Amino acid sequence: MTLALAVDIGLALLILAMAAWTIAVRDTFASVIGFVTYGLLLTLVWVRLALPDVALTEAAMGGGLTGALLIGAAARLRRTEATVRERPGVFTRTLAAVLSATVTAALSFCVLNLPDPAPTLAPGAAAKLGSTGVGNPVTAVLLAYRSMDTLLEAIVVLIALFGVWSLAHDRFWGGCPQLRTHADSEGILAYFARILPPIGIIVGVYIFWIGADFPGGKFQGATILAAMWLLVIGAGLAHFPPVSQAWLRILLVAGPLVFMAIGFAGIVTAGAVFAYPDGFAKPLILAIEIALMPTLVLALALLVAGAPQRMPPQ
Amino acid sequence: MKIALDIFTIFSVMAGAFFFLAGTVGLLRFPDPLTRLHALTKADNLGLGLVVLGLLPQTHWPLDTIKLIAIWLFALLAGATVGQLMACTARRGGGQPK
Amino acid sequence: MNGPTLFGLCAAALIGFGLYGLIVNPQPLRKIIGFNIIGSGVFLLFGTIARRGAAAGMGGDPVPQALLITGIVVAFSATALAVALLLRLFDEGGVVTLVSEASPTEAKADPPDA
Amino acid sequence: MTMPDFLLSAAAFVLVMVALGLIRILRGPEDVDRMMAAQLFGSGGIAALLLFGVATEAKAVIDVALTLALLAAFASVAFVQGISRPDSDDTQETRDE
Repeated sequence: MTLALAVDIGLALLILAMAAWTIAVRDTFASVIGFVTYGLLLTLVWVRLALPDVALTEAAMGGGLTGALLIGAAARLRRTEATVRERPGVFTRTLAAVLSATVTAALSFCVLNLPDPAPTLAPGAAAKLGSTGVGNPVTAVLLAYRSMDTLLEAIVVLIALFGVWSLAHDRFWGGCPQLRTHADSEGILAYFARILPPIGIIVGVYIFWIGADFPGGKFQGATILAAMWLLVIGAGLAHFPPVSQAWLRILLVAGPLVFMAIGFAGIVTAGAVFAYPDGFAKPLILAIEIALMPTLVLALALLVAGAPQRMPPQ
Repeated sequence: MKIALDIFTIFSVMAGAFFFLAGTVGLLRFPDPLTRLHALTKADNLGLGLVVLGLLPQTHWPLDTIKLIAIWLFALLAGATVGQLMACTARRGGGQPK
Repeated sequence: MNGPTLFGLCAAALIGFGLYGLIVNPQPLRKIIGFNIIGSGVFLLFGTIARRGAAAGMGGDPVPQALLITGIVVAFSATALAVALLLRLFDEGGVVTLVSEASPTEAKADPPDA
Repeated sequence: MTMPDFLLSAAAFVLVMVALGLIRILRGPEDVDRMMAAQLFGSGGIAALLLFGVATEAKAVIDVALTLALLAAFASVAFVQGISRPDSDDTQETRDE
C-alpha cells in the first residue's frame, strides 16, 4: 500500500512539474512538446484512479489528435511566435500569481472538505444495468441513462467543425483542408502509413466493439480511426475530400439524426423521449453507436485538418 | 514449471528495466542528438520488448498474449520510423537552433 | 492522505498553474495550452469525485466518468476551433499577439523586468 | 516477494527511469532532443502500464497500453512534419553536412 501511495505522490509531483514547465518555458514549440508529455502523464493518473474508460479516451485524444493539432499550429506560427518576447510586467504577473494561488487554495479547501461518505450514483446505475443490455456502466450512462448529453456532445463536435470550416477564405469555400506534408511516397513515413493503418483500424473497431461490456466505446474507437486516417493523409498517400461533397455531409449529420430519430420514437414506443422499449434497448443502443461512428471519425479528423485551404483539382 | 516461468519473468523484466535505465542514462549523458537517438531506440525496442517477453507467461492466452505481442510490434514499428525521421531532422539542424 | 485526495489537490494546483499561464503568456497558442491545462485540472477534480464514488463493485461512479469522456471530446473540439481562429488571424494579419504594438503605453507603464 | 509486488516495483522503477529522462525536455538544447525524451517517456509509460496491468489483473489497462503503442509515433511524426518547412531548405538536406 505504501508503494502505491509513493507512486501516486511521484506521479502527482511529476505532472505538476511538467505543467509548470509547459507554462514557464519561453519557446512555444517546446511548450507544445511538454503538453504532449503532460497528456501521457494524465493517462497514467487516470489508470491510477482506476478509471480505465477515461484513461482510454485520454490516451487516444492526447496521444493522437491533440498533439498533431497543436504541433501543426505551432509549426505554422513558428516565425511569429519567436518574435513575441515581451511578457507582462512584474505587477501583472504578481497579480496573476496571487489570483491563481487564491483559486488553488479555494479548490484545495473544497477537495479536503468533500462530503464523506461520498455521494454516488453507482448503486443506482448498477441496479438498472440489466435492463439496458450493456455490461459497461459508463456506456450505459452515455447511451441509456443520460443519452441526451451524448447527443448534444455529438452536435457540439459538429458545430465546432462548422465553425472551423466557416473560417476558410471565400475563394476556398467548399474546398479541401490540407495538412502540412512534404513526404515522398517512397520514404519511411509512407511505408509506416501503409503498414500501421490496417492494424490500427482493427484495434479501433475492437475498442469500439468491446465498449458495450468493457472499458472502451465509440469515442475512443473513433479517435483511433481518425488518427489512422490523418496518418495516411499526413504521409501524402491520400487527400482530404472537398468539404462540399454530399456523401461527407450526409455521413456527418447521419449520426445525430439517427440518434434523434430513435430518441423521439421513444415517445411513441416507450412513453418518453430517449426511452427505449423493453427488450429493444441493446439493439437500439447499437444502432445509435454504429450511426455515430462515421460522424465522429470524420468530424474529429477534419477538426485537426482545419479550414479548407485549396480548391479540389478540376 | 510455474516456478521456472516465474523466474523467466523476473529475469526478463529486470533486463528490460535495465535497458530503460541505460536508455535514460544515454539520453542524458550522450553528447549529440544522433547518439542520444541510439540510446532512445535501444530502450524502445529492447526495454519494452524484454518487459513484454517477461510478461507473456503471466497473461491469459490468447487475447491478452496477442495484445502484448501487438504492443511490442507497434513499438518496434514506431521506433524504427521515429528513429529515421528524427535522425533526418537532427542532421538538418534539429529544428530551431538556440 | 489517500490517492483520490492527493490527485484532487494536484488538480487544484493544475488549475492555478493553467490560470497563471493563461493570463501571463502573451502568445495566443500558449494561452490555448494554458486553457487546456485548466481544463485537465477540472477533469482531474471530476475524476477524484468519480473515484470517491466507488461503490457497487465499480471502480468509480459511472456518471461523472461518462461526463468526463464527453468533456474530453468537447475540450478537444473547442481547442480545434480556437486553433483554427488563431491560424485565420495569422493569415489575415501575419501577426498573432494580443499585446505588442496595440498597447505600447501599457508596456511603458509596466516595464518588463530583467 | 510475490509476483504482483515484483511487477509493481518494476513498473515504479521504469517510471522513475523515464521520468529522469524528462530532464532532457528541460535541458533541450534542441527540440529534437525534447521530442526524443517525450518518445522515451511514451515507451516507458507503455511498459509501466503493462507491468501494472498484469500485476493487478486489470485487463483494461492493457487496452490503454495498446492504444498508446498504436499512437506512439504520432506526435513525433507530426513534429517532424511541422519542423521541416516545405517552402525553404528541405532540398539541400543531405549535402550541407
